[in-house]
Amino acid sequence: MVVHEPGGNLDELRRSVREWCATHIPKDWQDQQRGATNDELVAFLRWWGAELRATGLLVPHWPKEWGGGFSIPEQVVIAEELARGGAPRNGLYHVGVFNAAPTLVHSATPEQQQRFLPGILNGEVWCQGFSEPNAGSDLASLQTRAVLDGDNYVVTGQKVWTSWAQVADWCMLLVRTDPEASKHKGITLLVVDMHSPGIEVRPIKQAYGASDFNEVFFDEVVVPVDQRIGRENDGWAVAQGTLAAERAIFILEMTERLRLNGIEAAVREAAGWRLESGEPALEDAGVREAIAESYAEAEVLRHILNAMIENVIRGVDVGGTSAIIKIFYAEVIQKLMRAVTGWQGVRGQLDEPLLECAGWETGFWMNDYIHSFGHAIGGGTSEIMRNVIGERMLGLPR
Amino acid sequence: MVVHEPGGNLDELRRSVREWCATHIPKDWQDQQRGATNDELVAFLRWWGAELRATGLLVPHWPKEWGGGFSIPEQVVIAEELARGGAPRNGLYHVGVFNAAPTLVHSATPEQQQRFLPGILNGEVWCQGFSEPNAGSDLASLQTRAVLDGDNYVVTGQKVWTSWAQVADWCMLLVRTDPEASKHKGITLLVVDMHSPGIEVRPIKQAYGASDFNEVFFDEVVVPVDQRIGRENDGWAVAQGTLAAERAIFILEMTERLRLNGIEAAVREAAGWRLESGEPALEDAGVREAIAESYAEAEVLRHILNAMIENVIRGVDVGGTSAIIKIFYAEVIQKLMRAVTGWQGVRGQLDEPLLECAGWETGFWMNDYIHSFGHAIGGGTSEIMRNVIGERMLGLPR
Amino acid sequence: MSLTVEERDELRSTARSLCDRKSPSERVRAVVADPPGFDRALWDEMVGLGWSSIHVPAAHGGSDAGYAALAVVLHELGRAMVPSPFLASAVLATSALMCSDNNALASELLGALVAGGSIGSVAFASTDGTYEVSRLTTGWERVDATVRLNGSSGFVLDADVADVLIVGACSDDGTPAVVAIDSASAGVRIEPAASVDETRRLFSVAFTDVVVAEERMLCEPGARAEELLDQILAVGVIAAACDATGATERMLDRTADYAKDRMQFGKPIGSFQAVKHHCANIAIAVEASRAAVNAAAVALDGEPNAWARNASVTSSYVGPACTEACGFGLRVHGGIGFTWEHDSHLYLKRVMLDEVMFGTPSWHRRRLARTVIESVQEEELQRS
Amino acid sequence: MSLTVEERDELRSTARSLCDRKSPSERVRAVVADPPGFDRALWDEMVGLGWSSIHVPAAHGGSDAGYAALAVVLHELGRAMVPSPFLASAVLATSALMCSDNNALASELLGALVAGGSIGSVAFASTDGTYEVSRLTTGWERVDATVRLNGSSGFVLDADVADVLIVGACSDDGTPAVVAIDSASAGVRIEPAASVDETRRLFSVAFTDVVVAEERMLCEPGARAEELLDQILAVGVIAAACDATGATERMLDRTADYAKDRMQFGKPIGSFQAVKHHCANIAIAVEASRAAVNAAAVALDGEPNAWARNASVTSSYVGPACTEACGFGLRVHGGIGFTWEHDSHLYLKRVMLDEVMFGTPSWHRRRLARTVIESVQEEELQRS
Repeated sequence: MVVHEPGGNLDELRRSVREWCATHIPKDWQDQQRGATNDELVAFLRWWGAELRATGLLVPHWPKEWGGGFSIPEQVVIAEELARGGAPRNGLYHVGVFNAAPTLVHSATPEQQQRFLPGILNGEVWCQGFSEPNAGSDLASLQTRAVLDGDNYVVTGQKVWTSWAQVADWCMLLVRTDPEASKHKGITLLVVDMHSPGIEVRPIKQAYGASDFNEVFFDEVVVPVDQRIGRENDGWAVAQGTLAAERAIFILEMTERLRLNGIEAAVREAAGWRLESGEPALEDAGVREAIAESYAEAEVLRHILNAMIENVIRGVDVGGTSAIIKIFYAEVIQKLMRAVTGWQGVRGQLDEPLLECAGWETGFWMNDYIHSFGHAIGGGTSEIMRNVIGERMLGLPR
Repeated sequence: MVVHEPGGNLDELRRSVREWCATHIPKDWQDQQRGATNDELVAFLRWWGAELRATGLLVPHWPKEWGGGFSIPEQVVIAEELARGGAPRNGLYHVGVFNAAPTLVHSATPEQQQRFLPGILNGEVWCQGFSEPNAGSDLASLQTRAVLDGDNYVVTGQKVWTSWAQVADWCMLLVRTDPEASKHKGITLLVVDMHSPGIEVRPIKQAYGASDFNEVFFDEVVVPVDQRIGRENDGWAVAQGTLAAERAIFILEMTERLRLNGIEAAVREAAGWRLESGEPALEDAGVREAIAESYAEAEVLRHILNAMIENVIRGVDVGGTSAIIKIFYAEVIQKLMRAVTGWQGVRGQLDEPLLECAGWETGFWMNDYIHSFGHAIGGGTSEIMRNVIGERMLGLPR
Repeated sequence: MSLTVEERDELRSTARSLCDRKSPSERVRAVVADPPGFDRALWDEMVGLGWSSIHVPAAHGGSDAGYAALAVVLHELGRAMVPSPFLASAVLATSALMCSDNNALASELLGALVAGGSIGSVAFASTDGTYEVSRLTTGWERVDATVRLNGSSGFVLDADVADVLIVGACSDDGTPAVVAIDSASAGVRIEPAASVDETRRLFSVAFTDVVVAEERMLCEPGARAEELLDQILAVGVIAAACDATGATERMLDRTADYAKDRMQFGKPIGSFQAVKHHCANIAIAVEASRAAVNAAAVALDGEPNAWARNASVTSSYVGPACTEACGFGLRVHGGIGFTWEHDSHLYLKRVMLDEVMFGTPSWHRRRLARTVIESVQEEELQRS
Repeated sequence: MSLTVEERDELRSTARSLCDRKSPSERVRAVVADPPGFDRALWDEMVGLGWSSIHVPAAHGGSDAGYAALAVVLHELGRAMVPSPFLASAVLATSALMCSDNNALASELLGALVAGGSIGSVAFASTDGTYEVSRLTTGWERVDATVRLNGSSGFVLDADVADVLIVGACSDDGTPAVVAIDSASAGVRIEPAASVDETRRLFSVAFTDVVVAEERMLCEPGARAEELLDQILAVGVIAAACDATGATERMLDRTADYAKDRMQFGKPIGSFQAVKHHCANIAIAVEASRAAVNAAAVALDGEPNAWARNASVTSSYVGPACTEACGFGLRVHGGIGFTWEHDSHLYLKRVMLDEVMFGTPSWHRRRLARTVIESVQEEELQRS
């Protein structure tokens, strides 16, 4: 049963979602999932996705006709309450729900939307094939080739850092269709069936121990032309077109997780601990200031996000703000993780089983600290983001 | 009477210098000089230079024949004891004693050495005309022209950030003698009599209130050819040739001032103060950690300097280390000043009279904080220094 | 009745244009060099435009546009580093009266402040610059039916031109009180205490047997007075952060412009990544500070229970971020930025005073920690 | 008899070449995957080369080359992330015995350690990982003419392969003692406590009525025992900092190499100032750490009074600097640096364990503050 219809009273929505979270999120899911195998993890995330779908909370930001229809303020409430309720992260469906779907809504034909969107809602897993070994920060230099052959593209090349490719049904794939054109031109966006012949997926283990990244090899993979999104050679613009609002609301949920669960976890950690001097950690001025500083930064991040969402609603360009948020988020999280590992001392260096489906909120702080480097690297490094701010927002020369 | 001859026992030298400092440094010189006029300041520094000269401590690093002759370990002892004794800084003679003299010893003819070195020892003031309004970080693009006319160069152009030009007798001046050559070529080093016709000096007031900087305008100033140091068009190499050891020992003195006087002043400041909460500042964990951190950094800086001086003695290249030291020094000082102004709160924002001849050790922390930015800018910005480390030390491409 | 986004934009552009015309930095430098240290004509014009009462309820003659509107004005005054009694009078004194329980007194004094016939200020810091009520260095006692003040307060803005002073005091038995006095009262002595930031005017105010009628109390002494002082402090913190954000935004604009114009190595220095990233970091500080102070100002129009927490959040982030940003702005300007002639140091000094004027970030973080930790512990109790 | 600069360079180059050949990172990864988690043959070779007794006086069969020489070996072992009982046995246990007042015991045990027939370790942290003597979680008492141990110690390096364990314990009345026990003694239970850094092997050691002869005490219980534990701790801090410096130096080399090779936007990424400056910052951390640990190691050969202060100075700077540097090294490698296959995370995890293994930088700063503040106050007293 759907927890709440779009378009109602915000406070009531909040109450409904909060109540649903209180009754539907298993109290012990973190303990159960700690040290889970990859298969157990995937099964758990599929179950959780189904729970969200059944309640109407999987795709609140989608258009109403496709199963969403919540206004941005409503989406904010839902994100906040999922965070507050300590919901598992929805990593498995993230690309489908937050990246692929908005791109499809924005740039695909009605037939394509009809073909793919219900699948995403119904639990098909998507992955995103953008980066390549030689196209990281310089993404536009990607070399995976697609050659038109009748009604099909034939794709050959290699992608990397592809989350969940090992279980994905579909891939949003950037390919080069015109090798003669300048590098931002000549790129096309395809939807590739991950069950096609010629695809090989090799997992990459990450520095903190998880293995949801992959290398994906394409060897003459056949992709029907009607799975091209947007025009040929226009893929760069299509891929950039993913709406900022969805990203902002996703990070808003993450920020609420930080402000509520992250800080709460840090307080609990400190409350159960004495500094080397014997002083209770929670009474130490340094520990207290660090907690307050991170709390304040999370609050400020929330304010930046809210201001950005307001601007999205008003139709103001928020490209620079996106880059600011990405940097700010990465730094706030890393600072908190570093602070906690700092006062934990050598005890914090002991190994613990991974809790992969919780992102950085695992309570295994050293691991979460290592994990936090990913935010400064993936999806555009903080250095590239600073270029974006300098060039696009401030107009500094290249 | 000279306090100690070179070549004796290090411990005795230390005792002698310490005793001399205890009896010759006026206890109240800081109070006397607080708020002094520029004339009073110059008079005081001339007096202090004369005191050092009379004791043989003005130029310990010079060759014996010119009035120095102390070994590097002896120079280290002297620098440490002047710092420990709280001696006034010798800013007025700095360029002459630490920059001009080593360059003259290294690159000038015996006649030139005979002509200029005794003057420096006897209290002539030197300034350094390197930077120009359009040649800052890109120093080699300097445009001040010198045209050979018989036995003279005729110099026209403008220099900037020239410390003590308003009272200087001589200027070490970089001029362009070959405008056709590539920019590092075609530069010549001249010694210019600052009393020559055609020189105009305009003071520049600095952000923290002092006015020892100047703009210097040269309008067809005549400079005899025999005041050229080194070969024509070889001035870039000559100016770079100033020995690293002198710089290291100068910074060593500054570091000892930080480690001893700076930290001591911070402790005294904290001891006389209660935090807003009412807690004595010196009992606060945050204040104590900040003091210890700065102390540790000053110790580490001393170790880097000592390692560098050892390498200089061994003839190892220390170019990269110089850049590291410059950055490290600037950051250590700024961090301490910021920490103290931090806990002083609004009280630290009250204005006080300047104590210019003490560099950053004035006890007027807010001013010292503003002053500290100068270290990250002057003599090559920290950004340029990081380029130097990256390119010369690590071999990274330009 | 809060402003629409369009009205806020309009207000911003009016304010910026006035400040650009009437308070360019040369004018600021000239004005602070001579008494009284601010531009009285500009101040009158600001009052005439209704800025000083923009957040005051219509009942008291104000525009009723809320603190969100006041924040816009403060941002622009900070941007132009305008020296004026705005913070003292329009923000602190006015807010104190708006929060007061003494309606008769509030009506009387707000009327004069709104009309511009009168300037106010608040003396609520100790001579050490602390705002902890228990450490106040001005005392009060009841003598017959009057209140008597003795002691002194530090860091009082624009006290020399204030007609009315709102004074926070603490009795020997630790009971705080807040009273409004005429600054010309017998026993009041005002001494300048110049700050490094020359665009601000600080004073210490000494009280010797100053007699005040009981009716000049803004509220009951004790817990309510402490709460009121905390409210004034929260408004002060957020207002100073608005000012710092404005100044830093201007520093960003000037730094980015300089980075586009200044050539070294044959290129604009802004094309070098080190400079570009310094500029980007300043932009991050400005965008984040702007979002933080706007949210805090909007919240001032709502539930007063959250004021202290919001103020501490603001202090924790905005002050240090703006100080660091202005420092990097100064550095990007190189030698020029380190001169007295250049405005870099003026921005830096102004934001540094803003950072600590109403309590250091460290003190605010410790206050905030109390709230955050308590609320986590309450949540835990609820769950268990 | 300390080494000349040339001898030190020679030692460094021998050590580096051995580590390069015998302990490349693939080998490290293979070795840590299976018990015992280190390369016994390499350890035997290191012992055979005299590294483990390089600082031991000739009287005990060592090379007498001082801690400055030991620092060179530690740096190279850190560079190559060698998993081995070197820190436990050659550094901690050996140093404890060198500092011991019990010459008979020291001679006996050092003899075995130097010859390599025996491995030692020191159990002197509480189960919480603190080194404050009063918080030790292993207790001792005198029963008849023997010492009896009860309780447990945490974070004991390589305890499972140690023949001799030197144990710091504290009696109920707060008197510390240091005793050497045979790890095979009845009542000793050793449990692995795996660390995130897989190249290190930590254990907890529980003691149940472990009986030790009085003659196995390294010194008098009480103040001298506390001093001895502090000395071992100082050696540990400085040794861990040498290790971290070596690892960070290697991270610097690899990062600079990567920045020269990796092309993006048609150029090596090292030509971009953002990357170049990250590399420069790592170089600063390495140069400063190297100077700091060398000076601290040289001082270990001199006056023991300065050991604690030097250790705290080292901890305050080196640990945080190396952690930050390795973090930036990882970041410069981009996605590759974030994979398990790449060695970046191994360096980072190793230096992070080094940073806190013998007390957090924050704790050491607070210890250092005591010393610094006291010495300023003494100086003031002298002057007045």
